[in-house]
Amino acid sequence: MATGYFPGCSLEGTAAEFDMSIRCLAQALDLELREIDDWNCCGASAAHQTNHLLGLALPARTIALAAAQGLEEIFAPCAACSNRLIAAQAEWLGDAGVRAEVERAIDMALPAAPVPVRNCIDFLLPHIEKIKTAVTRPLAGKKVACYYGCLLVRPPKVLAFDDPENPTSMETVAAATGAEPVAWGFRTECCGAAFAMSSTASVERLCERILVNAKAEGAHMVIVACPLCHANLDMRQPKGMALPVLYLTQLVGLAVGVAPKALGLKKHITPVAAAIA
Amino acid sequence: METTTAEFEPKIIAFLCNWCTYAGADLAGTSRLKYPANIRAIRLTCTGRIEPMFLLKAFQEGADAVLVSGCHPGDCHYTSGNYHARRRWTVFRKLLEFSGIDPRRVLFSWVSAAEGRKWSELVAEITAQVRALGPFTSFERIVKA
Amino acid sequence: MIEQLRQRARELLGEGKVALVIGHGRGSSPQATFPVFITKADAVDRLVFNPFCRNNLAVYLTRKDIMPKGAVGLVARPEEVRSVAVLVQEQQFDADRVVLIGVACAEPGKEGAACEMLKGRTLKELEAEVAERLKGRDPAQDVAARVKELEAMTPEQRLAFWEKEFSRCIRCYACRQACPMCYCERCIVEKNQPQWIPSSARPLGNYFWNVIRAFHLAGRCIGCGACARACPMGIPLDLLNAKVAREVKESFAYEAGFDHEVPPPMASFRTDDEQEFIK
Amino acid sequence: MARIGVFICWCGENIGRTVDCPKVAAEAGGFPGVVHAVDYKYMCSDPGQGMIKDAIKEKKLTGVVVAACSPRMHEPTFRRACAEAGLNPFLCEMANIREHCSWVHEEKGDATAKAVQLVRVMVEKVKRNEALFPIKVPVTKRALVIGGGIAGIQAALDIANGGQKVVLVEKEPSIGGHMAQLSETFPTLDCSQCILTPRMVEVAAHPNITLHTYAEVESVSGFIGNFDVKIRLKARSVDIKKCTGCGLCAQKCPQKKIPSEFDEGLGMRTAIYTPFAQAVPNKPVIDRAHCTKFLTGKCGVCQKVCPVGAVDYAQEDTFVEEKIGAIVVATGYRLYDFRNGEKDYGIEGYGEYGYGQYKDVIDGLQFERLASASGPTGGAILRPSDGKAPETVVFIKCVGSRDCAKGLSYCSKICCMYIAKHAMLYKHKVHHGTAYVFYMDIRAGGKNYDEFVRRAIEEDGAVYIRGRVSRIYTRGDKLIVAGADTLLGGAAGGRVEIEADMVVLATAMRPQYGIEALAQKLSIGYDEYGFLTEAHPKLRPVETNTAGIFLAGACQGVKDIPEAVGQASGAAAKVLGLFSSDQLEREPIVARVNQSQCVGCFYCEQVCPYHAIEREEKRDKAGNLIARVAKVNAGLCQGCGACVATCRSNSIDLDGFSEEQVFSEIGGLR
Repeated sequence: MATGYFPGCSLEGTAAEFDMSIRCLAQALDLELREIDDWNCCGASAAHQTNHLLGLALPARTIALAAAQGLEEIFAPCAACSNRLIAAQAEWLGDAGVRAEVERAIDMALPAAPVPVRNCIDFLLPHIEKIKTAVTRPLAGKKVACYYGCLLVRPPKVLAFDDPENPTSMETVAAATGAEPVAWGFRTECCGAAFAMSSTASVERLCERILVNAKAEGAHMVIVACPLCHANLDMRQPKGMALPVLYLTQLVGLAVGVAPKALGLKKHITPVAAAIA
Repeated sequence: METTTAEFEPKIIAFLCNWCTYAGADLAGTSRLKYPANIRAIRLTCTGRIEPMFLLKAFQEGADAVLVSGCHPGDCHYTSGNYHARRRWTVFRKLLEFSGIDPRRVLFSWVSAAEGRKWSELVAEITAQVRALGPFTSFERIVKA
Repeated sequence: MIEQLRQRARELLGEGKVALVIGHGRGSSPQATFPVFITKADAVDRLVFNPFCRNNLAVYLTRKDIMPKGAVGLVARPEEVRSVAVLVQEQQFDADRVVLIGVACAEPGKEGAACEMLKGRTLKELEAEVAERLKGRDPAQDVAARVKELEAMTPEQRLAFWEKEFSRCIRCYACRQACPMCYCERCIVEKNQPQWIPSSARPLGNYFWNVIRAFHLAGRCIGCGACARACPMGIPLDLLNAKVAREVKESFAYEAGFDHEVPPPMASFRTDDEQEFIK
Repeated sequence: MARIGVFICWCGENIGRTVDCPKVAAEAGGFPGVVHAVDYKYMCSDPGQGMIKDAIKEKKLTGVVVAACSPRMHEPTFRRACAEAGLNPFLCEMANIREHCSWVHEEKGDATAKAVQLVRVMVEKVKRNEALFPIKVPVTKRALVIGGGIAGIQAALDIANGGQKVVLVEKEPSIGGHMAQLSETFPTLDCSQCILTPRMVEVAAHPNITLHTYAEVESVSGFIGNFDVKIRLKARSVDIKKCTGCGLCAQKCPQKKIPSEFDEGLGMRTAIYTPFAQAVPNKPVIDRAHCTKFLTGKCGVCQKVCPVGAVDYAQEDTFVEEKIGAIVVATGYRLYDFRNGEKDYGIEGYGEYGYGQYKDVIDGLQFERLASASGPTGGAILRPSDGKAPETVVFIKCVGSRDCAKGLSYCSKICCMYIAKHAMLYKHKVHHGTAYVFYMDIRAGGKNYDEFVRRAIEEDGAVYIRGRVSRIYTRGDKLIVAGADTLLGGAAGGRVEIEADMVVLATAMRPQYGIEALAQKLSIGYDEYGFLTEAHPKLRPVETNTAGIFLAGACQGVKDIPEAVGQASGAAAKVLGLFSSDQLEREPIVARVNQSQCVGCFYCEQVCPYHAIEREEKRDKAGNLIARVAKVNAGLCQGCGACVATCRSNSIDLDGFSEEQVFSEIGGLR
């Protein structure tokens, strides 16, 4: 099965370490990823809030390209990207009129059958046994707080991924590394990503609540699967918090023996080294 | 040309289940809701009791339209009669349509014992509709031949 | 192929598994075959099979004098398999009373078309095999096309069409005799008190008879076309049957004669059956 | 030769104003077969009925048509009048010229013409009517009550005290149901077990009651007055006749760590156990799924210690068959399973409340066990995780109820009251504690109910917050309850967070597991939630649409104790009414098979909702099977006629609405 890799813009910028860790991990686990040739922006936030057709056409083009390139599924690690790709696809699958309009806009034919789109957790879940056997550096004793934020599980009817109020899939993957997921209360609370620029104070307040609870429940680090979550939680830590925030792929990468540098762990603002020692 | 059918008063024969639509029509009466006098109701136990042949017989006797009406799905006094009826009419009305009977003359409704108003409005609506269609002369031709 | 068929029949009769084999026998020409009833193993050479064997032999199974003699072997094309499935579904006999000798022809009616034995032995196996070949397919192209043609007309035009077609009906009931599903002891057309259907060959009675006959085949007709072929007046009864079968298929996702273990569509329901036509 | 009498009623002005009654009578007089046609102001009055009776006698009428109001109104009246004059009541029909004519049409000419036709329709019908005779069915005077909770107990006692025999079947090892688990009851705060256990004892001792505990209904066939019921007696592994209930076996059982069902998992029980101290019968059962003897073959302690040798590991399920005349279904309720969600039932569940991952988030029945003197804490309110008395308890109402998005749309009705009670009991026991209650509305419609809630708020100081809880999470050993207070405006936006020690969820009331299967065994209806369907929501609330089967308690819909008991007594009254005569009369509107024409396709059997179609084998003189044909069991048949319309060969007909009658009616409209 050929999996199309859709890094999206975040992974080429602020979340470059997410991209690095994915590529290293794929290599370590011997998973084939083929980057979709000529992919474009998924349109998250900016497009789908302003122009509905554009919000559908941008993901549509990437999906149509993937299908044309013989890719059977798409791995979109950014939670916003996977969310948009799935949501847009759901719209034209149920409505021939929408499909025709979108096809006209991108001047390409959309695949008849839906192309499965996987987020970061969803991508790793089928390989859980592989991960377990590949672990060379078990993370025993590391308490991790798995944080989903909003985009990975909502809207539940469209994404149909995990339980929206009480998801457990990230914990399943994290536990495969030997780390110990903690039970905590803010796993699906909003980090305020959309207001990162416009209302920094709100974001700080929201992030603080999340980090404080994670720490109170004994977590040594927070695990995320979304560049926006990462940026906010990593960057906006209250004084003295110093709770490292790692991508799920970095956590798994560490456990299977990838060097911290290759995983981009040095790129984080909140230092990671002490927590993973 | 409109005047040609204005004089025409259609005959509509209705087959009603005892528990819902017949009672709904009773309620229209006790509520004094007015509707045209073109409809003639025949009371049966259940829509499940109503046979295709009854409809053909009604056309034979000069009906310009027939109506079958009973309990809403899930409300059948006998639990499932209306579900069986629904299947029967799904096929039979298509067969009638295919054999030349205008589907606008073969009507079905769910009217509950509480829907006196729906009954009165339904009768007014279908009476107007059938009046506009005009007499069912083509079938009369077959009956009289 | 014919030797395999005869061998099966010989075995069944020889081993006493059946008292009778019903099959196709040679007529005056290969095109004219007729049903044969074989009770002795040494008579199986009377059996033939070719693309012109079109009689639906299942019609004999419900005749009073057939079953009591013992189990019956039946040379069964897909049409017979499906007919038997419906008859078993409708409790007319138990599945083990009929031993099916499955046969099929690639293109029925076409000179020289290949014929073969079907693999299945039990009714269930043969149903699956026949379903594999036929389920989901439309009826014969010409029938489907003519149904579409009629559907495109106005109701008045259709009524005129059928009025004309039915006017030829002489009420001989050959259609009924040829149909395996018309097994009633007393047909509704013979019911009086009340008289359901006027019995004389006049337009109203003809209309009622043909419409009710088609309705009674809803969810049961397997589309063998025996009725239309039997009609001496050439009335296209298969169009009515095909129309009803299509409605049943579209509305209830059901096609007759592929599974004798499911309830018939006209004696069952789903709570979410379609009802857009009901106000 | 038909001699029909037609009687046109004016109904005072009601018909007479719009329908020209004398004209209708005059026209009707000319219909073939009509020998007598009159009109009168009030046909239903004594003189009106007298006119009918006189005409029947004087004119030797063979049929009567009364054109008046709806047959749904006065058909019984006029049929009775006919019977009194010696005419079979089923030879009387009504033409509805009031509800279907005079009241809905304005133009007198139209209405009169229609009335004439409606009369002709019924004249044509009645000419084909046949004398019918009520079907007499013998009645077995023994009732079956399914479920031994308070509703079943009440129904059983009422029937037994009325002098009739009762078989009471309970699936658990003891009767008592949920009421036995409760601490105190609202709005009086009397002790639940104190008022219940005497009734339980009464059941066990009653000479008219046969009690089968640890038993389930296996199958039901037959019909009103004549049910055949097969009951499965599950293997107790204890000979109930030998057992003295000394309790030594349970004391010595080494397997002591099984979560107790009675204590809702808050306490432990042994593998051989009686569910609770006051159990009836007070005899143990062995829970084979947890018993070491059954799991590994080793142990056998209970058998060794039993002084009377009552423990029998080889016991198997047995069956008893009972002839039953009437059935009361009282299978009660269970609570919505917030720990596992109920995806199978299309309910999404409440991940935000943690799906049971927090030990100190409990449901209402668990709180009852904490508050009960017979409970695992001896009545002290102690939280499950560490056994400390909670300083702050948050109660959340409507968990699962009134939630169209991811729960059930209905209101569970009892929660407002029991949560007020819980808050009160908590405050009585933990004086310095704080009780918060999140609510959507307070529904306290009952005698002394609202006063009770007020007491919880005003005297006991429960803090009521109008709003929903969006998340429960932990901070240290505290539960943080985050929610909204919709009555709190301002900058906070109504957000509240409460640091709690324990949370009680008022989870929705649901019908018991397996209710659908039971309903199918009994051929009774149930709604989308599984609650059993009553025959009429207002006027026949304890009956079902299957004659002879009645409903009591929460199996029919959410109920509190007084309502359940009231309905149980109602069901018992219906049973006693049924048992008041030796034979039962039923309207003879039933289907009949013409077996000589039946071809045995059994479509009728498949469409019959009452399993009233039976198969009959026809054999020749030598005993060979000729045919299988259908037969109607008149006791089961409810006369819907679905079989008639389904029969292609037209071999079934329906008395009272026969083919001939309907055809003649249609013909009357020519």
